[in-house]
Amino acid sequence: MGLKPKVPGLVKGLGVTFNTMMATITKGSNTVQYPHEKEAPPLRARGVIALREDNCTSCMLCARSCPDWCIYIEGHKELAPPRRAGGAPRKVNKLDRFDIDYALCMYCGICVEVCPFDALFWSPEYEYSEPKIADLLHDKTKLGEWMETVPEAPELEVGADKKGKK
Amino acid sequence: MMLAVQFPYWAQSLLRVLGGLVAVLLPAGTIVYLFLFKMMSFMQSRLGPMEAGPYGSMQLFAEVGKWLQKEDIMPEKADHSIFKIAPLIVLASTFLLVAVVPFGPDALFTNFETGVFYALAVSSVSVLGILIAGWSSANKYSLLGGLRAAGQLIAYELPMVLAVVGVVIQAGTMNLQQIVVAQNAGEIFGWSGLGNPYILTQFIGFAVFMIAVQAELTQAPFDMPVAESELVSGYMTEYSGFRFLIFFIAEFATAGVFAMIASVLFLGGWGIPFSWFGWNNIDQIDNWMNIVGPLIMFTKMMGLVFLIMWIRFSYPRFREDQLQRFAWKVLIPVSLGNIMLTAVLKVVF
Amino acid sequence: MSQLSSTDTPIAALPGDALRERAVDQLRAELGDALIDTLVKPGDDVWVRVRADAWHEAGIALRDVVGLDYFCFLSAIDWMPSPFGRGEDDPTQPQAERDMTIRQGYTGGETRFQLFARACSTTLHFGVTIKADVGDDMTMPTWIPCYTGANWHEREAHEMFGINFAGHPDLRNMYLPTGFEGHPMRKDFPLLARMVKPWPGIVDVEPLPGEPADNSDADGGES
Amino acid sequence: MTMLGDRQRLAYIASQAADARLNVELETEGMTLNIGPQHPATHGTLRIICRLDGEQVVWAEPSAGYMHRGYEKLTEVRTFPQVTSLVNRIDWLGSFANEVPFILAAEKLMDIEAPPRAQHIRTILFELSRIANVSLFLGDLGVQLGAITPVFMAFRDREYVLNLIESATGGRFHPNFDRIGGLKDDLPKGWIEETRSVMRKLRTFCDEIDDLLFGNEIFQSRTRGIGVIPKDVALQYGLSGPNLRASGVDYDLRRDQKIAMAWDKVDFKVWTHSDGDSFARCWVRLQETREATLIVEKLLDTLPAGPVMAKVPRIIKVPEGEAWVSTENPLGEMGYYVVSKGDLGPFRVKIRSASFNNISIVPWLLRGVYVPDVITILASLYFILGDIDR
Repeated sequence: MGLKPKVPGLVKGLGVTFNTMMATITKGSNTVQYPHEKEAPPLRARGVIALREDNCTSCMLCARSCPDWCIYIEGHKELAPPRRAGGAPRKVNKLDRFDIDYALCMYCGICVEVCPFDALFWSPEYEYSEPKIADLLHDKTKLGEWMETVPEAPELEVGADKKGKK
Repeated sequence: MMLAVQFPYWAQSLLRVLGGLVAVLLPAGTIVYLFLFKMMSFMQSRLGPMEAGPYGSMQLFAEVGKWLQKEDIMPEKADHSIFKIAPLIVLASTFLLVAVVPFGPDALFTNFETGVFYALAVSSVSVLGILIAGWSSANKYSLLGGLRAAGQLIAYELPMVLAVVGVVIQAGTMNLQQIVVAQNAGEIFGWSGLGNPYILTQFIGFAVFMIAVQAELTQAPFDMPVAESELVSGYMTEYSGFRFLIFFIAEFATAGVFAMIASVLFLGGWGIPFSWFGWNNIDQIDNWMNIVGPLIMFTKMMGLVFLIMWIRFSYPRFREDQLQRFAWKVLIPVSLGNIMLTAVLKVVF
Repeated sequence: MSQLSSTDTPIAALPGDALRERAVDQLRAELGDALIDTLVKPGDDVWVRVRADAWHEAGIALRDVVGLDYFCFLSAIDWMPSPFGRGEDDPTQPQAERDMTIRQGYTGGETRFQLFARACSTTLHFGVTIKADVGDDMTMPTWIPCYTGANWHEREAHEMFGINFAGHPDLRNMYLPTGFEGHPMRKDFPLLARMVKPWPGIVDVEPLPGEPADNSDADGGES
Repeated sequence: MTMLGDRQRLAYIASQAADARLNVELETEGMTLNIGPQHPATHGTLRIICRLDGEQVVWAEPSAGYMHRGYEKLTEVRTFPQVTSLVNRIDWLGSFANEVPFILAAEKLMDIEAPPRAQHIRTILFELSRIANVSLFLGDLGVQLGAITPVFMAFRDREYVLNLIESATGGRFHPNFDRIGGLKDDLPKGWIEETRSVMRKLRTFCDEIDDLLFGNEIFQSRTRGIGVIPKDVALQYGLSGPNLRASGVDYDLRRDQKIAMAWDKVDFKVWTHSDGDSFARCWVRLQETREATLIVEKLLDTLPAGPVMAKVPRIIKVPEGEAWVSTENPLGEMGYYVVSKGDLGPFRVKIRSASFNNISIVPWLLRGVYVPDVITILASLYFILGDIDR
């Protein structure tokens, strides 16, 4: 303040744009040339849901807690060989169909949270747009493929009480 | 004079037409790429077009190709014939304007004795085009835009003329070529190292002229006729494809041509101070100035367009009534005072 | 920038229940027996219910006597339980029996529809939720003379619940197209998004052939 | 007239004055101008029907509903956890802030309280979403007034905030991070340091906007004295947030109510302005963004250790009752009146969104202004379409 002469706002405005221009020229821009270079989304990013089919027991919890009704599950019961020799054959639920309609999904993550058997995971992958809306229905094979892209959960910040779930 | 004499009349005319096209379209393209695509992007922390050609240099051609392919949509209730003519009138005013601009000692289209008068007269032709574009579109936003444009362009024509009068008084001529010579052959208090570019002696006139140019070009902060956030591009709302392209070219070509005229009037045009090479008048100038002159002119023009665009990308816009008030209550009295001062000083010195 | 101002007011005392009690007393004094029921939850909020014909006077009293200068919202509520539940019924089965008794919330009530509104005080930092039963004629006095901002809220309540506001200048539809039939926020108005397709959660795991279906959900595979 | 109170009378007189001013001018044939539903100034699909006399607005009426999604109805068919993912789509620019009051209302009904660490992180994310929301406003303001550069700066710096929100919650726009009883997860490692540096960047951004827009004489001449809302009228219409504070009402729900958030743990300034015009509204928002960055930093300093989730049953059934919780969201007072019948889902949720009230003043405010001022006023009122229509 004090003795500093008052710079008119009009001049200051010109200064801001000029400085930004100089910064862009010398330090590079803040944008990313998308198809050529990509920004890695954070580990927690909710990009696409991956399915570990072996863990799924077709318990229907995810389908029932989905607010958008976009998960379709069909399954049947099967007899599996007993775990110990001589035991009775076990009844297991076998998954026939597990579809997520990404055209309806609103990426709330409730299904991943309610899954009691660790069969659903979030992957930060985001490039799966389709020209046809029907192709956004991912079946269990495709959902299984996303498993490869699932990252480890990030470490937690200082002061966090428990280890992160999943 | 030396070059032109060797050609028959039709060839001269052809050369002039081609030269006019180059003189209008080349600066327009450069302005669009350099300032609209790149400078604006850099001011906004981004890179601008990068895909078409190296550093996006072919982007403009891609855009032109896109516009040419687009359907020529015309509103049903529009006045069709006038609707079609309007962009052409706007562009025509640009071409008429460039006709009097001198690019070198001999590189000029016409050597008009009343060049300044002519330039100021034809520059307001574009108002007609804009007004009828706004009216014939049969769109309320366009109508508002057209009316605003008419009001604004007429209001700013006046300070522009008055600002130029100072130059005319000082140079003692209305011939643009003579004004260039007068500046470069002139001297300031006996020192001729810089010639006498009128930006130094006529600074008030220059400032008023540039403000008026900004308003004539409907660039921010005077872009209410276009005002994309309130009038949705005003008089251009209903134009698409080819016709919009013409408006677009006209906008930036006019920016270039006005910058040329400003550089002729205030920055010494194509010339460099004559004392550097020991010239005294126009006949002594070497022939190579016919090649270098346009380049010098181009550089000066780019500098002025940079100023115009810099302001455009930094400022918000005025309101229509504030703009009118600014023209009538500030610019016109200031430029009148400038004329008086110039006349007095002219008599004194 | 000397003309720019800002405040550094110290944090005002947060409202105690005494303020809420006082508001109830003031309303009772003002409205008499038109004040049907009140509920003060300590440390939380205060609810009052007034007779429908005293709705307008209650608004004036809230504003001028209790000093609630800030209008928060006005809306209505349909106390009838939804006949459709959450839309998760199996369309192939006969419709499930639901308990359709109407139970009103805090401060009770007699009618299916209730109007409720809230106004706050920006200086005393507390608010009052006020309710009123909407009679069978579905007409209530407007609150615009008390709180101008009620205008749009009443329009919304009108189109969503079908409540008329006597004295409201224009009860046009706000969200719905003109001529829309029905009042979407009423509980008996079906939510089509939940009707057009069956709930994916209905399907159960197919049992082993020759075994009755069991309905335990999360029994898992490794039982 | 005797029925009308003082405030009402003031509003009435002001509108009459606007009428009188119009009547003395030359009578010309009017024109109806539809601003919107597709118009750059309405950032969304709001339509404002204006009767014009020349360029002066004689009568204006906003017509909302082009984006009505019926959230109040939709909440009735959803369970409490599902509603969270729904309500953060109301004001999509500051979505985390929408979840908080709903969760707080549910917690109030269930009589549980989130652990202190969860409350702290909630407050931090709340303020971050305020910054994300208002910084876009500051840029958008420039576009509305014809300056194209600020909006890019806003998008540039808002990106840092969104990245922060995403790395903590997993969602850039729709975090869905708030749970009844706490938060879904704790913060990832390194988040606090990053937040500090981003807050510094955001303050630089505020300075840039201050220089580029607020100090600009053209901007000031466009906004000062335009769209003046007197204090009493603002209260009558239920304006909230910066719109109310710009009219000189010192009311901020962060400070003025007891709520299970961490705002009472820090000291912050509530900015008000006495003018009530467009400039005041914009200026208050700018100061609030600055203040929010400071609040975030102070909260990070005092972040307690501990769990982020209270003990809640796995299947959430909310006991019967009614609760009202509102918070000071970026746009103003955002509240939920939750009625529960002891079921899995709410019985009725009344969503009190700020923009709905803020925009209801438009017919009163737009009388007698010029078309360019319509844009200025709409920009300075700052509404989000999802927040009007819900």
